[in-house]
Amino acid sequence: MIYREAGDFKTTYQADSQTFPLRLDRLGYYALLAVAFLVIPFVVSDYWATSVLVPFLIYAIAALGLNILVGYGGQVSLGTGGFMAVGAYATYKLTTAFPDVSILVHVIVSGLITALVGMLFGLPSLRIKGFYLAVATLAAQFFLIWLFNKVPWFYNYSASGQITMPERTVLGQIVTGPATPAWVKYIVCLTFAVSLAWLARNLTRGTVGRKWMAIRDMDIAAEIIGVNPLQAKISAFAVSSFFVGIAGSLFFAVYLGAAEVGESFGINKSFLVLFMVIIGGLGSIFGSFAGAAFLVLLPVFLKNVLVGGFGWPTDLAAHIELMIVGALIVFFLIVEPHGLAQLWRLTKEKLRLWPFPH
Amino acid sequence: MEQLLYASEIVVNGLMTGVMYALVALGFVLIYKASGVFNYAQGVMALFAAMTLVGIQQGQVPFAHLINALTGTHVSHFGWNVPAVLAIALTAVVMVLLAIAIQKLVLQHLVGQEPIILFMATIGLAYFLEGLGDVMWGADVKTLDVGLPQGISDAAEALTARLTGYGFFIDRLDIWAAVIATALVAALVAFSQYTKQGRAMRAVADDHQAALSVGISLRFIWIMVWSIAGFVALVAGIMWGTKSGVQFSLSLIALKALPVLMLGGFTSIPGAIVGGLIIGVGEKLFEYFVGPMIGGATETWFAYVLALGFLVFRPQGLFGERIIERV
Amino acid sequence: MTLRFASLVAAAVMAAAPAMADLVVPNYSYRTGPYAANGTQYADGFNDYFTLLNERDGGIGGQKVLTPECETAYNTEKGVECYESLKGQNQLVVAPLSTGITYQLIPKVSADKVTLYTPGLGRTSSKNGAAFEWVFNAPANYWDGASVAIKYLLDQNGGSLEGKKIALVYHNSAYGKEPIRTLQELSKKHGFTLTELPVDAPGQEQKSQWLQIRRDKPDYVLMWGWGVMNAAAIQEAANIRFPMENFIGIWWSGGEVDVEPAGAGANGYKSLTFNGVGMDYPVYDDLKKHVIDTGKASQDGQYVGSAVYSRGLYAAVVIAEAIRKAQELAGTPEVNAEQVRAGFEALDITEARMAELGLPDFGQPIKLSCANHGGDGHARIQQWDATAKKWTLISDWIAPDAEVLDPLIAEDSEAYVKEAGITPRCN
Amino acid sequence: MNEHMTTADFEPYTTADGRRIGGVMMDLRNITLRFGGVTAIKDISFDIREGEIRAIIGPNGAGKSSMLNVISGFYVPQEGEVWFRGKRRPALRPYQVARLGIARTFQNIALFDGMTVLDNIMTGRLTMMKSGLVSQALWWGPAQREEIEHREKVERIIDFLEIQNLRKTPVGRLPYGLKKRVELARALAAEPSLLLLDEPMAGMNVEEKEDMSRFILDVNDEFGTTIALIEHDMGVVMDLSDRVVVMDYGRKIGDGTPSEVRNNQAVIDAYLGVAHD
Repeated sequence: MIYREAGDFKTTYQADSQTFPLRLDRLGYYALLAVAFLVIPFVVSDYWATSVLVPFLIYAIAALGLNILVGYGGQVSLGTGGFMAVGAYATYKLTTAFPDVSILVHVIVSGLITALVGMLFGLPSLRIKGFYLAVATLAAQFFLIWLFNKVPWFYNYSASGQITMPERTVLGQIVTGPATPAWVKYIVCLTFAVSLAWLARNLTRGTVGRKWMAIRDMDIAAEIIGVNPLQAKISAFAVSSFFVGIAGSLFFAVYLGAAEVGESFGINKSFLVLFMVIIGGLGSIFGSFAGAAFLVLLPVFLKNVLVGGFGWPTDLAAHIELMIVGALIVFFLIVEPHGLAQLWRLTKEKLRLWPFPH
Repeated sequence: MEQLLYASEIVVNGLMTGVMYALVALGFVLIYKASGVFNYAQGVMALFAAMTLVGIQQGQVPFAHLINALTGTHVSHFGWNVPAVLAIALTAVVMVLLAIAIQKLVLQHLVGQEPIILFMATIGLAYFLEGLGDVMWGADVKTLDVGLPQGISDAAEALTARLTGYGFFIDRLDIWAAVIATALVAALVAFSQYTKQGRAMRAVADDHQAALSVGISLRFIWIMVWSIAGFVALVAGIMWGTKSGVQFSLSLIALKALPVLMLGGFTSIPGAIVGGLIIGVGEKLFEYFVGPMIGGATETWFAYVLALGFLVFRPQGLFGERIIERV
Repeated sequence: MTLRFASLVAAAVMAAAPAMADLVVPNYSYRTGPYAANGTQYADGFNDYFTLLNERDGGIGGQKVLTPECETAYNTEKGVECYESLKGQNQLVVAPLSTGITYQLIPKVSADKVTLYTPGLGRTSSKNGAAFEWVFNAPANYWDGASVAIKYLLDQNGGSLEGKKIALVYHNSAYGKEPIRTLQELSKKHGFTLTELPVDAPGQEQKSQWLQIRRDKPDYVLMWGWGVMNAAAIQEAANIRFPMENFIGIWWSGGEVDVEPAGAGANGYKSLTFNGVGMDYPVYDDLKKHVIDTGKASQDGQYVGSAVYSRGLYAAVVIAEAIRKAQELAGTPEVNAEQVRAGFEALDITEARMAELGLPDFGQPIKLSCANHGGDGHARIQQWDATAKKWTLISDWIAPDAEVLDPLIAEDSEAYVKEAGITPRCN
Repeated sequence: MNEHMTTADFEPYTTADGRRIGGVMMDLRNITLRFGGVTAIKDISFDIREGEIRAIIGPNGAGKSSMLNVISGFYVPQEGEVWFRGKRRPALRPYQVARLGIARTFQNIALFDGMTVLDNIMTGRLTMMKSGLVSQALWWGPAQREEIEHREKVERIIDFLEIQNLRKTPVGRLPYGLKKRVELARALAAEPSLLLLDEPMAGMNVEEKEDMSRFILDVNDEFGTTIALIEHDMGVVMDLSDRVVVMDYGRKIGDGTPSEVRNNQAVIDAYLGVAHD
């Protein structure tokens, strides 16, 4: 009986709709947040912060965004890379045009700009569904990449088309550029990831979330009970793109520091984030984080074990790594098609009954 | 007048390229039709097939790199060469074995799952196959030569020059690809119309439950369809491999097939072919006439935008029937 | 679970850490992904030269050189991950064979004080050492390449390209776009018309571009390609029977893997190169004796002597010389990254020194200074002989047109100085 | 004015069990609906009055569900007019029709399987919830207050339909009969003035049917909700409804009180007779 819900009664509707209805969950969550904000920054090595945690958090934001669209809204998108590019280039244009405005504002505005672009490319979802829509969103992916590559205004006419993030500070602390300490990058990304996860949670437990899920589960019935499909789908695209845009912005400004559009935001990025969402669990906020963790950590882990541990040649290790990742994806799907989040739920249910399985 | 001639040359070449796209799209359609699986791994299967073909042809030792890393030996080749026809046959056998393995290890355990789950499984499969291909045969660029000719067709050039005064460029490989693709489609149609297995395959495509109830083995059908798709992948792999060598990027041709599928529909073989031709011609014409005005390299996105625009106005695709929604 | 996982990774990372006294020159290789074919050969050449130094001379100045390999797959994120993980190992020089990764790392190396060495690639204006303290791109850069190609064509045409048509087929990326500015300037100066034909990665479908070339009949085609794009372009050129001797690629479009798929059709194709080709250099005798025959060659030595292998080897030679110089300046064989930077800046590889190294006339003399991090930028032309399956050098060293290039470099590095907010050095 | 009606039809009256029936709420005039070449509904006219329980019956394929779909705006008829509360209703999207206060259930249950019972019923109130995206994202005052306000209303319906113990159960796991009940709850949550029920008792056993009948009567009685329903069980129809429309092959063949319809020869021939079941 490690994990229990008996005796945890709710007396108000407000308490009943909170994020972690179980006390144990809630405590665990606060403990995790405390460790993430108060312990990790002091103990984490630069390598772990910049190469593992920062990309993990940024991908988690992107996965959250895509999960809102795919997992809650039921609209499959393969345009994530393109939308991340919008966020990145928006940040670059904004911060070079208005260097005195706080970079944090620029990041959020970049998210809003991406939301607008996302709404535009979301329009076809009213007519096109399922895999057809997924392929249709590739039009956004390829077109946006082409646009950022082709129009010099977007990269301030630099010779090679690369964009480089200048140094910016928040409250006197450097947060972008090469001189940024690793722990600052981590804290910036963590703050965004936690706040956005909170926003996502609020949206998905209320009216908006119900509209999205209604459209996802049965769009015709949803429309007949009064859900405006245009509004629901477009708002899902907007919110999703907002998240993805912020992820793209952080990816460029905080993580990489410089970017080339086709390389950093290509089609592979779209697939990668989609994999995270599916492996993590559709329609689950925890799943977005779990999926991102899985696909960011696993390759690093395998690389370090195969090359560092066994001393295999790097190329052989990279190929074996592909095979292992592929096999694990298939394995997970066979064991639990609804992703890591469902696996976690089932584990918790088992724990609740433990040690009395009946 | 000259513009018109150029445009016609582009149309002809676009049609040829379209055939190549259709070849890849065909593999997607076959599997989707018979098993409802959107097989993301189709492109990687083409790469894997082409790598295997070259490996067998050149007598490479499979897994040589792995063996060397584990045992410290230095093996690489058996020292023989296998004739092209035999190598193709052997590769086809490998693709059938692969189909059986996929059925046994993956699909069998996922029967009845939602389409997105099956799609995801094929993504895992794509990762795995990509890694497997590299581990088996190495990641270097391989030259694929099964005796297909390449380069400008003099006959076509001379003929068009006599007719119009301007000699068209037509690649001999493209002509061969068109011929082979036509033969392949004809064979597939004949197979599905006139053989017992083919009819069973169509029955499954129409209605899984009904097919099961009359005693058709779904397992057998799936293996068969994946084998056929594997063979189509091999043909596509040979064509594209001959064109630009066998290397990693070969798997990316799948991206060229997706807009074709959007246009033609995931379930229509004629759709895949006509869709391929439209995309092939469309993107080449657009690149020629509009490309220079907006900076070129439009071919990556044009096909998608074309297919998207088309679907917005006709959501059921080229050959789909009008969808009547019911509640 | 997380903890155990973390400690496992940590243990794995630790296991690979070298003894502090060794010289660490990591090999940022890519043997997977779309550019694996080229990356593998380069990485082999890079490894083998350092293996040779270790085996034959016991390292540099008595210090063993370690070349821990990190797979980047030509992917910027993986490149950054490699960089961060190798940072903990006291890497002396970072040499990623990728313009994309180079751009990521330029700001980082300046902050971390590590030398970034990008021979024949990367950001061209990093030639200007006043602006780019930590970046070196000797012996040649993309703009040098563009200029040398045009110079060569001028020679072929009796000094004038007036009224000629030149088409540039380029990889539609940061790398491929590099020469455009230069070529535009040169077209103004020499009166030729320039047509730009972008090819999107990966670039196996180029029919549109080559149909256009067939119609427009440019006198020359230049190419900035990489990976499968090279092979596909050469094949398409052969298909339309474009005269191969009028088709010139940048050095990255001049490997065996690029021409071999096109078979006999590729005969006569030319490319630039800033290093010698073939195995007629004394160094290969040592390589054979100490590395290949002892089974220590990278990847069993299957690519020894190829064009891309030679370039990887050349990069290793320059790095080794810089380290040697650094040891000399610092007066100790145990140099750190900052001292190696000084070594690079004081680098002076003379013709005699190249001969001493067993590589006579393999590369041009390189003399660097505070302001000049890019060398003289000379390059030669090599031509493919499809029957003999080998490259032949067909020109002597050609100097680029400084008159055109210097203002461009000044302009671009000024933009960088402004953007990064640094004060130029070397006054 | 509608010519097949006499003014007497508009007079409100009180039924034997004391329910008040008002004027015409919905008036369908000469509706014709085609799918390609197939005519599903051919020139049908009838009305629904405030507060009444109106049944539509007919053999399979008679066009009953299509009729309901026309009323709920899912199908737009090629010919004919739909009048609602004295005004001609233009061709609206279904969600706009829902906002006029028309809610419905479906023949083949159309619940949102991925959501809990509570969330499903809450979707019934979507048309009334006004707080914007931003205030919901931040979950501050108005959004939270609104949520609780509507939750209270929904809880009343949950009590009314006796499904308190199922609130947090995903509907996908419920048995058929309960799903039907949840679907009714969702429709009721919208506080509709006109409730359309498409075969609410299909596939139920006698007991469940009795429960459902009771709920329908209670809804009509307590909330004064007008109800139009399609049902196969003639006994239920005759007991529940105030007036009945009979359809066959897309045409109307009878219209009137249960007893009138029962004695209509055309209806007996076409529907109750041997021709169909």
